[in-house]
Amino acid sequence: MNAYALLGIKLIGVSFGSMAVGLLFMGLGRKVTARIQRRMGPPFYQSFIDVIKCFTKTSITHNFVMDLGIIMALGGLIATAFFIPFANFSILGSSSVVIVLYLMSIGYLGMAMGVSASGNPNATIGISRALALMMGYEIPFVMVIMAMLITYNSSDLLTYAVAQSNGIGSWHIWKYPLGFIAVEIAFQAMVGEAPYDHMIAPAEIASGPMVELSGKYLGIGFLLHAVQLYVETGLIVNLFLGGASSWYVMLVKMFAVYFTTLSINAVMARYRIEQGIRHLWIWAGSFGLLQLIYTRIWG
Amino acid sequence: MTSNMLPFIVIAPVLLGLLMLSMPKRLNWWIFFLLNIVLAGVIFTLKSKGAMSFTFQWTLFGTGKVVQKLGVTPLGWFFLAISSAATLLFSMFSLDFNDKKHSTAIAPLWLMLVGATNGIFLSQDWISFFISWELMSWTSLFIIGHGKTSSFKAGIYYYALSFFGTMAMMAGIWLLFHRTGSWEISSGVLKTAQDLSSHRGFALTVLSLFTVAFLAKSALFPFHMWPQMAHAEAPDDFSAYLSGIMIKYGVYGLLLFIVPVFALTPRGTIKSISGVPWPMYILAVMSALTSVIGTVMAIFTNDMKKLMAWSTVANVGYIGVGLATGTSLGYAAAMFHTVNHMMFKGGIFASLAAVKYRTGEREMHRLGGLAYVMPITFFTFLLGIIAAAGIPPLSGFNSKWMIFQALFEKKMVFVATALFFASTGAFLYLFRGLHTIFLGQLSPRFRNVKEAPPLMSLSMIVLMILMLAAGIFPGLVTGRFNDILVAAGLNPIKTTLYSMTGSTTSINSTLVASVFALAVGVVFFLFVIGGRKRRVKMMDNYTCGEDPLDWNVGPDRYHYGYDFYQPIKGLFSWMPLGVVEKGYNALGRFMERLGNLVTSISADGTRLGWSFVLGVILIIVIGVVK
Amino acid sequence: MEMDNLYLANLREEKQNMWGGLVNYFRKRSMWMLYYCTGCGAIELPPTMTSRYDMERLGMGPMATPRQADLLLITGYLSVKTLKRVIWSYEQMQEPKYVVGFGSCPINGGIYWDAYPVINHLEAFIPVDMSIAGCMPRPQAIIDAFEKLMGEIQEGKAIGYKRYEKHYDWYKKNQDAVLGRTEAVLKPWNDPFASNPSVDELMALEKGESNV
Amino acid sequence: MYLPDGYTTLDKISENDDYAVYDLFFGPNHPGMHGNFGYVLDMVGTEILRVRPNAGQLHRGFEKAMENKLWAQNLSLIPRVCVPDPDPNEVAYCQAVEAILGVEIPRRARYIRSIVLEMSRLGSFLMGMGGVGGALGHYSTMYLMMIDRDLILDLFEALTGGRVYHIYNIPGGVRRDIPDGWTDKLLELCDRLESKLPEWDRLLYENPVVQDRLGGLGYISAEEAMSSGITGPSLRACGVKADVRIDTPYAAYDEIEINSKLSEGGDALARAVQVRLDFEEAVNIIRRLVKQLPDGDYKLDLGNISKLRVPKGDAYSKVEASKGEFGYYVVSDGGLKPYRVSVRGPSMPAGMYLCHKHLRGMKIDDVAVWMASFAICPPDIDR
Amino acid sequence: MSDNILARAGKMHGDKIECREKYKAQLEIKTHRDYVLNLLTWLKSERYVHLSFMSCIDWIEENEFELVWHVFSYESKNHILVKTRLNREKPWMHTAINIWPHVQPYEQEIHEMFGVYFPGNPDLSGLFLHNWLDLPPLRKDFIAKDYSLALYTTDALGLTPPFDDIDIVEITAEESRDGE
Repeated sequence: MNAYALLGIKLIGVSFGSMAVGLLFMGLGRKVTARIQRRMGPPFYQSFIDVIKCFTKTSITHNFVMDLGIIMALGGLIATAFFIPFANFSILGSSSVVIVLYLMSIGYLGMAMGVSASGNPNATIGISRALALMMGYEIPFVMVIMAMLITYNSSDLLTYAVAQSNGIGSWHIWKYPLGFIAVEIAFQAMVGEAPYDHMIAPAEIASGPMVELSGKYLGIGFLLHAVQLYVETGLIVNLFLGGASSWYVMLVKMFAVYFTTLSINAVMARYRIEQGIRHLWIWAGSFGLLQLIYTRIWG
Repeated sequence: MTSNMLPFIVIAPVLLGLLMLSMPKRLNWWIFFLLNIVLAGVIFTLKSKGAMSFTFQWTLFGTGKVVQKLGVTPLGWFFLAISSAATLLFSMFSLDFNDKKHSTAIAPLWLMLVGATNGIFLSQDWISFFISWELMSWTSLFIIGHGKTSSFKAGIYYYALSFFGTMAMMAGIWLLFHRTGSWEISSGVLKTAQDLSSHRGFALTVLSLFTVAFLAKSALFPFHMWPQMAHAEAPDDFSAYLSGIMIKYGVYGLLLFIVPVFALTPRGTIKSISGVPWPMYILAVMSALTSVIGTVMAIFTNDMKKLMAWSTVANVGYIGVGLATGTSLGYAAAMFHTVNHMMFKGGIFASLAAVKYRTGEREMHRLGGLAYVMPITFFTFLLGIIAAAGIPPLSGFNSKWMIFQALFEKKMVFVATALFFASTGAFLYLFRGLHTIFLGQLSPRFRNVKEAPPLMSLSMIVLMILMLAAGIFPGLVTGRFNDILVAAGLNPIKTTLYSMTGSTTSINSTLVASVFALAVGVVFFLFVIGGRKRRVKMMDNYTCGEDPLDWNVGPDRYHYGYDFYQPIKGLFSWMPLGVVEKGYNALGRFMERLGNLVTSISADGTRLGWSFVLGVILIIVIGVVK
Repeated sequence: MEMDNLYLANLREEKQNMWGGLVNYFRKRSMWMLYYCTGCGAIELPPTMTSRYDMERLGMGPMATPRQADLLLITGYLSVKTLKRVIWSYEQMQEPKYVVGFGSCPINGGIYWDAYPVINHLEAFIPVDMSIAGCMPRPQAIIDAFEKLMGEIQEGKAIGYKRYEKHYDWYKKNQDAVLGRTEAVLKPWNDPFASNPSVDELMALEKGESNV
Repeated sequence: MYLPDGYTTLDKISENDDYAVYDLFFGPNHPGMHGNFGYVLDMVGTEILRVRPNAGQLHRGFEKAMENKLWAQNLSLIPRVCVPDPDPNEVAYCQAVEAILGVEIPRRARYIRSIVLEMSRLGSFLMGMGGVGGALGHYSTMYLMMIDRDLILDLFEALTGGRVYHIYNIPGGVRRDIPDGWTDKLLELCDRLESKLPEWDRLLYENPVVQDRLGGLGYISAEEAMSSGITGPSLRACGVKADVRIDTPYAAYDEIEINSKLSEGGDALARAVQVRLDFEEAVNIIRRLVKQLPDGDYKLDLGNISKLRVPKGDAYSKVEASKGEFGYYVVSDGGLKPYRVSVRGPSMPAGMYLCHKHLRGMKIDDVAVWMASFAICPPDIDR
Repeated sequence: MSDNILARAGKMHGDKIECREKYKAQLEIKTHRDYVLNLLTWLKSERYVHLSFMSCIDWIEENEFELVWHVFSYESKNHILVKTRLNREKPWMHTAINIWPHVQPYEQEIHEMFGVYFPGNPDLSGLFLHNWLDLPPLRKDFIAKDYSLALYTTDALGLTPPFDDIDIVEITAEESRDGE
């Protein structure tokens, strides 16, 4: 029983840790974007201030589904974060990539449910866009993962990370170059940065799902994005960038992934949603498919 | 109890059903419910009685002695058990559902259908199997076309396809009989497996004839068109049965005949692709295609029952893929998904029936916001879609995970990609259903709608518990598979109450569920310590500062439900989705015309007309085989 | 009428709360303004927000909907039509919320003091926490005002929302006086064409009049 | 409700099924809305079925207020009609007054007016181009262009004392002469702006995403544009060589070469590119104006301008503003105050009429971009 | 006047119109209300395709409204002011919506601001004003200052706040701040 309690405490630590890492990235990211736009930008800890402020505000709810959805959303993503190996260490002992992919969906479902229960069509359009976009990026992503899966005959992220731990030459970037391109394009859509920021799209649907979130709901929304960043950058690092042997290397690699995304975001406009999905299918999809075919036949 | 129970559970419902045709309608449903309790009781005791069989002999003109045999195999019992349990739940649901309208004789027919179903799962010989199969087709035809013109059209459409399958099956049975000289299923399996190396052409002919029959029943490609007609037009409570149980007959057939044949065939006898015999690979591709088509069609469907019918098609695709891998993991996954699909689709159709019962609407965009007035229905639907989308703490994930593991084992990555596409797409259409029916703005028309009646709610709650249980403790279901696998000549799978082991990794579903619960607990803590919250009215919403009433915008005009995924519609325009449908429409029209012709010949109407057509074709087939 | 001073009451209350100062720090360092250009003063907001004056270094940023925003900027004059929307938005904002008036128009009507569609006293309709002089206020002035507002938040002085809550009746009465009029202010107008006559009817009518 | 011709499948859906239609509010409190304006969109799916424009939130009763103020007092009101581009208002009003007075202003004053007008145009174009970027979610362009707009405002401040509202043009000329060294700074700024153009091209106009988004959006043919009151860059983007500066020369434009290039196509991309081309040409025009700037008086002595009496008469004066033709129709009854001032803003035809035609069937994605591409400026609709 | 439009107009429309050249490239044609649409149609056929806008003037002493259509030709570069006078008591005018569809919002505005009625215009609902019950505001007999003082000032609103922690700048109707 004692072991379980210890594990529980560790997991609570991981959940707050993942939020903190994500918020730090968001703050640094805002700073980076600001520098690209030739301005000072907020302090790097700004996201923490924002989130804490959100929790001190009063908030509104439209019904119980909104509460349920928003809790389920962050809960699902934090649960996903438990399965991401951090610095070649998986706290639960297993980190199947299939679980990660599917468990992440519960976060999205919770978010979708919570915000569409608010009854605002803007939020619903945002969600329908997000889900439609999911069709665009999930398929290339899965194809690349499948290429790795048949190479290693394992779906454990830790296996991939350990397999790349022999220096920079053993990174999967070199082994699956096409796949890396596909995943990078898909990643841009996964974190919802331009040209795939359809879900938020302030000028079109006034920030989409966030439209009715206030106070602590908005705070949880921010944390959701933070944990999402943690999970998704962690996924990329474990898949392609050789995992990490220590926590700071891991953080640096994770931020490097996010940094690339932000730099593209800062100089890109937004596609129309159908253009975005078509673009994802044509580019990310074809690279992913080529990688899969290559690995299946010659890999 | 003895083996005489076997004919009882087949014949008693049929006879009672015939008897009930002249009884009061309200009483019918109670008899239906009570008999289902009895049947379920009997069936669950069968297991402990060990192997038993009941034999009945007679002489068929020109072919000699016929041995009809009913018996309990592990596979048959498994299907019998889940179908009887589900039927019991659905019949409880129907008790309340049918309290308002007593228009047609659905209960007696349904009871006969239950008998036929039991017959299919108990048959050990092709004659019994075929008779049960025919009885099932006929009764379900009349339930689907329950008196309304549009429904009857759907019924004809459904029967046309069934009929096509039945013809193929009959031909297959005759060929098999010709070859083996016996009506027994097990000998047919053995013989066909041997023939695959010696008389390959003959064996493949037999296999493909049976496959056509089973595919047609299970709505796999290219027979994926009928559920959207039949499920949508059938009585709302019957749709659950149709989707939960009836669509699985084909799966049962595949498990009964096709999969064992290939399991018994030594490796290397026939050429294989990706480690799978090529006919099975084709089956896998067709199943994956079914999944994709079902998903894409579901995404753009506006009618909630049609949407779920397409979803059923997509899920049967999953099951088909699982079967086609031919591994014990795939076999188990297919069965597991069959069970899960029965539960979650039963739950979804039950909640839709409850919605229809309370509101009378079928077009999704005319609804909205029902979660706030029908919470139990909403939660059933929610858990149903979580399971259907394959999201972890619920049962759907476990079976989907097993299917993927089976695919990874065989390195069938392209099929797996197609399934992933279907899985992501499932998320789209399921969420659409959730939003459009249950979330968003509650129309003033439905402000006074109440929760579903108690028995309906009760059966939905039971379904919810089952889904959760199978999700958190997969071993409850997977533990039952090893008998069946061994009986079918496959290796047992590794599974405990909490975890499953696949080809690439193992998964502890209980752990996943508990860490999810822990994470939700953490978030709940954050939620509680956050600032005060206030509940506002639904129309107190961000409207860019406008007062919606200034612009005559009420809740009905502030709910986005119609054409939900319209932006991505254009992306699928290249898919020739309409072609198959057109072909079937032509076939349907042809059958209808044929039916009309026969009807005009025999004044007694459709039933006689159909039997006439059937008789004619039977004679033709017999003649050909001879 | 009993007068009360919410400032003093609030200060007393804040002194008792040990977390008050900390909470106020987070509130002042993260003010999100509502993306709502109510008037011409909004033209100086883009420079304030963007690279040259960079409001974001103070932790401020635009937010799309009133649910998320803390700060409502009344950028200049307020027509009656906008007033209705501003009040709607203000009531949708979550507490604590602050209002900043730009220029002289929200204070006393400014250059539009005698214009028929423009109100003169914003303070009568919603509480204003800070006003910025000038038409229009320069970005430096805006940022200066924001920093002053931050000071007031830290000291617990920016309590307009509490005033609005407490004296809602009074604000509501003023709002109704302007927005919910049922009678003409000066002279009611009787539209001679209220029945929407067609051209033929009008012609016939005129012909009849000329004949008479 | 006003509906232009044309019956679409969306109409069919909405007629068969009332519940298929829902409403979205686009503005006034909306990040995609440029200013305080609104459209109420009746939607089917994500396509727009019908538009209900919601104007008047910026209505200040200018035309009434001007009747109650002296001729000179009105100078402080008129720049506020169009906030991003104030100077064309001043010039148009002053020209109308001068026309009724029948006076000819000094040549230097005309040149200074032209310089001010072109600078105002540059500032407004920067805001417009940034607005297109902002509507597309491409905020970096907006952020970067706003820096340069601010530099223009600095020069305005040096010249007139005001950043946004300059109140610089008065009947009879301009308020004060150009300070020493100001023109050099102006030329420096011109060089800077020109050197920035390649960067903006790369960021915005050559960006494949932007091209995909703008191409084909909101197409309008030359004939239709002319007969529905579209003016300025939007009309030139249809390939019509229409420019008030050339057609009805005012200020110093009859003495200055204007080589405006036309971008053809008539869609949003063409309009955006046209603004970019006009921007480049405006920089060149400023250089030519500064080069040819004559000496002399900067204003006509009209006596005490606050006691100005304008004889009975009426005149229409128009100016090429950044968004199109800005016109003032001024009527005087010979008194100390105008009898009637009527303002023609360039945004009304697009914002109030073309929206019905163009937004129908458009996706919600494109509304903000469409507005930005027509440079719809609500203050001059509402006045 | 490159296209000699005034001469041709005189020839074409005879005594129905009264035209003169006001300024360089700015002409004026006055006509009767019922003839305006004919004239506008003719002008459009003469390539005067651009309708800048239309405005209205309240000549209260003459008890008339004057409507002005501003028409421009991209070919001859002439700007023509087409004017007509309406009776102030029952002012109505044929809509020009069939000639220039974008005249619709202008007519809507004039209807709101002056009360001129345009039969045939499909939408004459209020465009700019909120809950307006008074005289149309741009009529000369509507005094904007009186309206503002009667509705928006401190004493009109009864502005004695029930709290003393802020000051409201008081403006009363007695305080004259007239521009003269």
